[in-house]
Amino acid sequence: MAPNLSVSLGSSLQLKNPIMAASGCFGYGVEYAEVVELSTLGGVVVKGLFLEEREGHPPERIVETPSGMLNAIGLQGIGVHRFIQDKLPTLRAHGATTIVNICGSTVDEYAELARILSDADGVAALELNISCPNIKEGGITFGCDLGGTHDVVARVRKATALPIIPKLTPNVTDVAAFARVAEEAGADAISLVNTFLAMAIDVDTQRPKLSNIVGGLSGPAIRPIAVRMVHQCRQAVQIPIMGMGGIMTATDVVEFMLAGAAAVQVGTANFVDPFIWPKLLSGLTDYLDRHQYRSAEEIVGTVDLAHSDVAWISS
Amino acid sequence: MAPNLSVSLGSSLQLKNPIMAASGCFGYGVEYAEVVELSTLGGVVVKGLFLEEREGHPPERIVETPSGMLNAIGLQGIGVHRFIQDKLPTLRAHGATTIVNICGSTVDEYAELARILSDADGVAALELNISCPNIKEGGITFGCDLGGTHDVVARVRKATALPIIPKLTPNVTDVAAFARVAEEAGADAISLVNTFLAMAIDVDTQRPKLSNIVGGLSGPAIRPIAVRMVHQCRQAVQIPIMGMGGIMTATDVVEFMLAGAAAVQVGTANFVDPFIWPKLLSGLTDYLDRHQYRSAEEIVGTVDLAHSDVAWISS
Amino acid sequence: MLIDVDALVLSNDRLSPEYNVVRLAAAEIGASTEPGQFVMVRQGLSLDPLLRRPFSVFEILRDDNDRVSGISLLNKVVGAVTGMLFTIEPGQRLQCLGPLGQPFSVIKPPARAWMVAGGVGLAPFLTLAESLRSASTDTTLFYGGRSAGELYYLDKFESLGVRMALTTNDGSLGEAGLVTAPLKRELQALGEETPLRIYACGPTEMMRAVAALGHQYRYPSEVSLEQVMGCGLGGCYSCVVPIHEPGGQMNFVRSCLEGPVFPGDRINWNGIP
Amino acid sequence: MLIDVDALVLSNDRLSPEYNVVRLAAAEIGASTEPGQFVMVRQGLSLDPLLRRPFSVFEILRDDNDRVSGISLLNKVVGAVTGMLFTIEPGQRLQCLGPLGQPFSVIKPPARAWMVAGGVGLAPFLTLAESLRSASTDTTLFYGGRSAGELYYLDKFESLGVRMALTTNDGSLGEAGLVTAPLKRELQALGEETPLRIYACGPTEMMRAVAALGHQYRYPSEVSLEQVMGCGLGGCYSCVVPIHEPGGQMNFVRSCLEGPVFPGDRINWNGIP
Ligand SMILES: Cc1cc2nc3c(=O)[nH]c(=O)nc-3n(C[C@H](O)[C@H](O)[C@H](O)COP(=O)(O)OP(=O)(O)OC[C@H]3O[C@@H](n4cnc5c(N)ncnc54)[C@H](O)[C@@H]3O)c2cc1C
Ligand SMILES: Cc1cc2nc3c(=O)[nH]c(=O)nc-3n(C[C@H](O)[C@H](O)[C@H](O)COP(=O)(O)OP(=O)(O)OC[C@H]3O[C@@H](n4cnc5c(N)ncnc54)[C@H](O)[C@@H]3O)c2cc1C
Ligand SMILES: Cc1cc2nc3c(=O)[nH]c(=O)nc-3n(C[C@H](O)[C@H](O)[C@H](O)COP(=O)(O)O)c2cc1C
Ligand SMILES: Cc1cc2nc3c(=O)[nH]c(=O)nc-3n(C[C@H](O)[C@H](O)[C@H](O)COP(=O)(O)O)c2cc1C
Ligand code: FES
Ligand code: FES
Repeated sequence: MAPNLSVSLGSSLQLKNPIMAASGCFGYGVEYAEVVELSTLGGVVVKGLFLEEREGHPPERIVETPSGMLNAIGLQGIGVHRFIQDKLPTLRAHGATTIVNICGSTVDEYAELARILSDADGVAALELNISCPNIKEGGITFGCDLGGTHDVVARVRKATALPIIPKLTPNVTDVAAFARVAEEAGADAISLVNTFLAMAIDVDTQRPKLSNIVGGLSGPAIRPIAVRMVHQCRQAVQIPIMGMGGIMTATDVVEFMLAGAAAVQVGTANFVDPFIWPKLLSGLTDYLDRHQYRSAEEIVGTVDLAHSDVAWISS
Repeated sequence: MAPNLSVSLGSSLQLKNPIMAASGCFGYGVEYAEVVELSTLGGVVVKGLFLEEREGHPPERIVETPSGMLNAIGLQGIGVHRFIQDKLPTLRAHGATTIVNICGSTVDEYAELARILSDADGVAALELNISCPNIKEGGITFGCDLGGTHDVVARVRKATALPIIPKLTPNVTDVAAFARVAEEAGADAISLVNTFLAMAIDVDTQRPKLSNIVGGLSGPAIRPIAVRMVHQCRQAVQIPIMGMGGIMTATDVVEFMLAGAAAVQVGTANFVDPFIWPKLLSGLTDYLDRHQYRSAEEIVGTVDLAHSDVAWISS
Repeated sequence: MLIDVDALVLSNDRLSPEYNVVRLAAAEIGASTEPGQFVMVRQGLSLDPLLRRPFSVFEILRDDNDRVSGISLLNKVVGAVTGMLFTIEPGQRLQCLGPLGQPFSVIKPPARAWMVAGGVGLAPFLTLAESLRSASTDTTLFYGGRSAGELYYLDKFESLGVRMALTTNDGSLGEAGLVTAPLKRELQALGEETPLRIYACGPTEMMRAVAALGHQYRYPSEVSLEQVMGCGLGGCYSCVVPIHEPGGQMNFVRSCLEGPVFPGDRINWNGIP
Repeated sequence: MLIDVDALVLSNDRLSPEYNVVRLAAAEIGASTEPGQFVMVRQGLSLDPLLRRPFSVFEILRDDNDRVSGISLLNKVVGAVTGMLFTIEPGQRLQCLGPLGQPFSVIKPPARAWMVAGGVGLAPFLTLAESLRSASTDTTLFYGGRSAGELYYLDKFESLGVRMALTTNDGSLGEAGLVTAPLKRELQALGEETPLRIYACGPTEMMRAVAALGHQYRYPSEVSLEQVMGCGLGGCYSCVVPIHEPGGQMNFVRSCLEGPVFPGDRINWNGIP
């Protein structure tokens, strides 16, 4: 019998499978409706939305780095109202499980976004982007401060009954502390990691390669750090974790799940291979089959640490 | 005329050129005496030394990751006394500019190491390793705490007249704050980055790939984050910076220097190409020539940020 | 329809130390490509380089029965992937995702078509010329390169009945100077009544100049921009171009979806790096 | 002397879907390689895979004038780099750094040499056999594989006058079972007075068993370990092996410098992952 891929991200969010598209790497989802059957994904996390439209940063907005890329898109976006009007109906029509990534300059804006989206039809959950490294106002200022993280989560908690998933930044000393604060403030789950603040300089022009000077590093380069952080958070909180950062293959999906992720998001890999989704799903199914699991949930957090300290010296 | 490559790292440390071998990636230097003329390097930072011998972690100690590697060597080492007796004379004989990377479990141990090495013949400077991510005691516990960083640096400052260079960890929210504390406590220069705490899991055995569970990520994968941190520190402190993290080519050397590094260290790249040193030196010389600089020091920190905000919308 | 083909390399013709043409067994892509569309390519499983790179479809290959059998790419070495494409050998494979993007509009007689190419900007014009000439449109190629050795496929264009106006920086073939010089001269000489469409692909400064000339002489122009592209499918918002919207407003639009071909007039050239 | 050669690939013989032999124009390395030494290889400028990989020198190639012209590697596909080595084509290049490591000691008559190889563990034994046989040492190869199709270069060893004792897991060639079975039998049959040295390379469990047999029957053994190696030159301390020091103490020693060949007795086998 085929293993059961469905996973639950808290009491009110059940996913068909643990593989979701990461925010900012899948447009508003509708761009990919011809490439992948959106309803087959565990979920679609749409591009970060503010209340209002934003033009984003001027090009260059991305630069490739070894096994990774920097981006400083600057959250160009259509704003929540146009999203609800123009994109959400299409997502709904395609049967997508839609998670909306929201971003504000103030705590009030997060709460306001949450209220507006609670009334919209077809939103499965909210991901709170308190971790975007390449905009000046808001975002990461909340994500790098325990009090700020608490405030945003607690206020959004009051504003909506939708599941809320704060997205943590890896640019902190102790990510587990942020996970705990998020849990305390009422988060249903957490997701991590957002990108690492980084920089690249063109040595010929002697200028930063990105117009925004700095940007966020994503892609396989960061995977080992992201896996470590997911594992640390798994030991710190009870709520489910959505893991991400550099997933390129089904093996990487399994690695994150063993480390403690109940579900994963895939970002940069979708740029490299937009047809990746069925490959990841069948790879995960094969893995579960091969290791005789009946459900994906069985492997969450089961990394075996007991054998790690090879007691060679005593033998 | 060939550009002048010499750089100064504070008043009492003048390097022939800005390119040094990074700690832990060049053994005790003597291993490479047949491969590269040690006296041609800006400096050799030897493998991290404790007071006593250490056996290190059992294998597996490294694992390759996309454009990077994790290591958890666990600071296997011969201890400071055997180093002074067995290795230092050879380094001296080869005319190496030797910087000793020291590591302690307590502040006292750092001070004791500094005292011992001050009396030895042929030590150009001390690099204080307060950033090794893969040992339990000492190391990174000092490096992730502003007070701890201050204590180690201030105590070592009292114990020695040698130039002291605390090596900062990137596993913190605000690396510039640590740079400032190091400067205040009397550091002559700072070096960064040490490795990023990371983890990799073998999905077949479901065990961590490293015996130590976690290890430090180095190599080109981390370069963009390291460049950003060097640049942040450059804006925070006056003392010189030794930059490192993923340097593979002379272009990367220049990138770090433009970001603000007065000198650089090269670690992982030496594993990939032990004959890299003359290539980096001639590449740097070519760059300076091509851009008509007379000395390497002229490019330190000169990244041009003025043009970064392309004012397209107003035009 | 968009597909991803792990295409066999059929041949690699090195035209110079910098330029080559790679032929690929990607019939499914060739069969549905329109002039000006592009593919996103990558090789193998290595994660460095990581992202795909955009390349115009240069030729649609056909077998002896005139069935579409593949495509070719005109490649100019500038970095990692273009360097790899230069050394690739027949028998190896290249992943090709496409066709992507908005094509050129193929103008019909009595209008004339003037194509302006600089360097590797020639790439989208062979398929365009074929389409134009099958519509019997009077077609000219203004084509500039650094020297005679860097102007390629001239016979091919001539055999399609394309009129050629060549320039080289060093004067070793055609007129000495920039390709915009003969363009400007001929625009000046043109009677107002002649309907004409200008197509341009090449360095940004060249396209900008061509768009300005088109504007000045009131002929519509279409330029094919070469923005850095992270995905090619509208997912990343990296490839944006600042555009004058009809309402007068300015906007960043994704050149992979709404381009790479744009009306020259719509672009805010100051905002392009 | 240690050198790094960007060696031309001369040929690639695929022996099976998993095994192949790559011949490389690395004469300078071949000229100074001793049996059991290795090279660290990488291909191209890509940073993924990043680190070099260790490979035993399989053959020393010679030209018609019997001058050393290169080396070959016996490759078994297990991952990224070995996969790349399987598909590499003549005309491409492979960077080879070497020769590295401590060689086998070449025992001389009247002592006999017994080489025990499992799978790709055959790699260091062809050069060793040549050296042993030029010293006229009585040499036997105990060689085990999964099936007949996975035992290679038998003719070559036979032509050197090496006595062969073959095993396969499935019994399709030689004796059915593990290679340690005939080894044990022959050790039992051996008179105490015969001087003998055992050499082993293969899976860890096999080498461990061989070292134990050597110990049991009091013959010296040399095993060639395959630790993960980050640098091959003593710089990284990744490749360590737990060793019983003469004083009884335990120590991690670098197998790239002090190995890969070690006396079987000195190794703390429990500490090897
Ligand atoms: C729609 C479209 C069609 C294209 N068609 C062709 C074509 O038919 N033939 C062809 O040879 N090239 C074409 N290009 C350009 C090609 O995509 C780039 O040259 C290529 O991405 C560079 O990759 P690289 O790995 O070799 O260079 P990298 O190593 O990534 O970069 C090397 C240098 O090239 C510069 N560079 C990177 N991307 C571009 C770019 N898009 N344009 C100009 N310079 C760039 C970088 O700034 C850097 O300085 C096209 C681009 C677009 C957007
Ligand atoms: C001194 C020495 C000599 C060697 N000689 C040969 C030889 O002649 N021919 C040959 O085919 N191989 C040889 N090996 C083994 C070879 O180096 C590895 O198979 C190779 O490094 C794997 O690289 P990869 O990129 O293909 O695998 P990776 O993608 O790096 O890893 C794939 C899998 O292989 C495993 N693996 C990685 N390294 C080793 C290793 N050292 N031993 C066993 N498994 C490993 C990994 O754990 C992983 O599961 C030798 C190793 C050493 C240390
Ligand atoms: C181009 C780009 C745009 C992104 N935009 C957003 C965003 O709007 N909101 C957000 O929370 N994360 C955003 N991210 C971060 C990703 O969702 C993800 O956390 C990160 O890229 C790590 O995953 P990956 O390595 O699989 O890409 C963006 C990433 C990229 C590469
Ligand atoms: C195998 C290995 C061992 C290391 N050992 C030390 C050490 O003993 N002391 C130290 O300060 N840093 C140590 N480092 C960190 C490096 O000195 C350097 O800071 C880091 O690797 C980043 O540079 P790179 O990317 O050029 O390797 C080690 C790194 C590696 C890969
Ligand atoms: S290239 Fe990604 S949106 Fe255009
Ligand atoms: S492989 Fe680096 S020390 Fe042995």
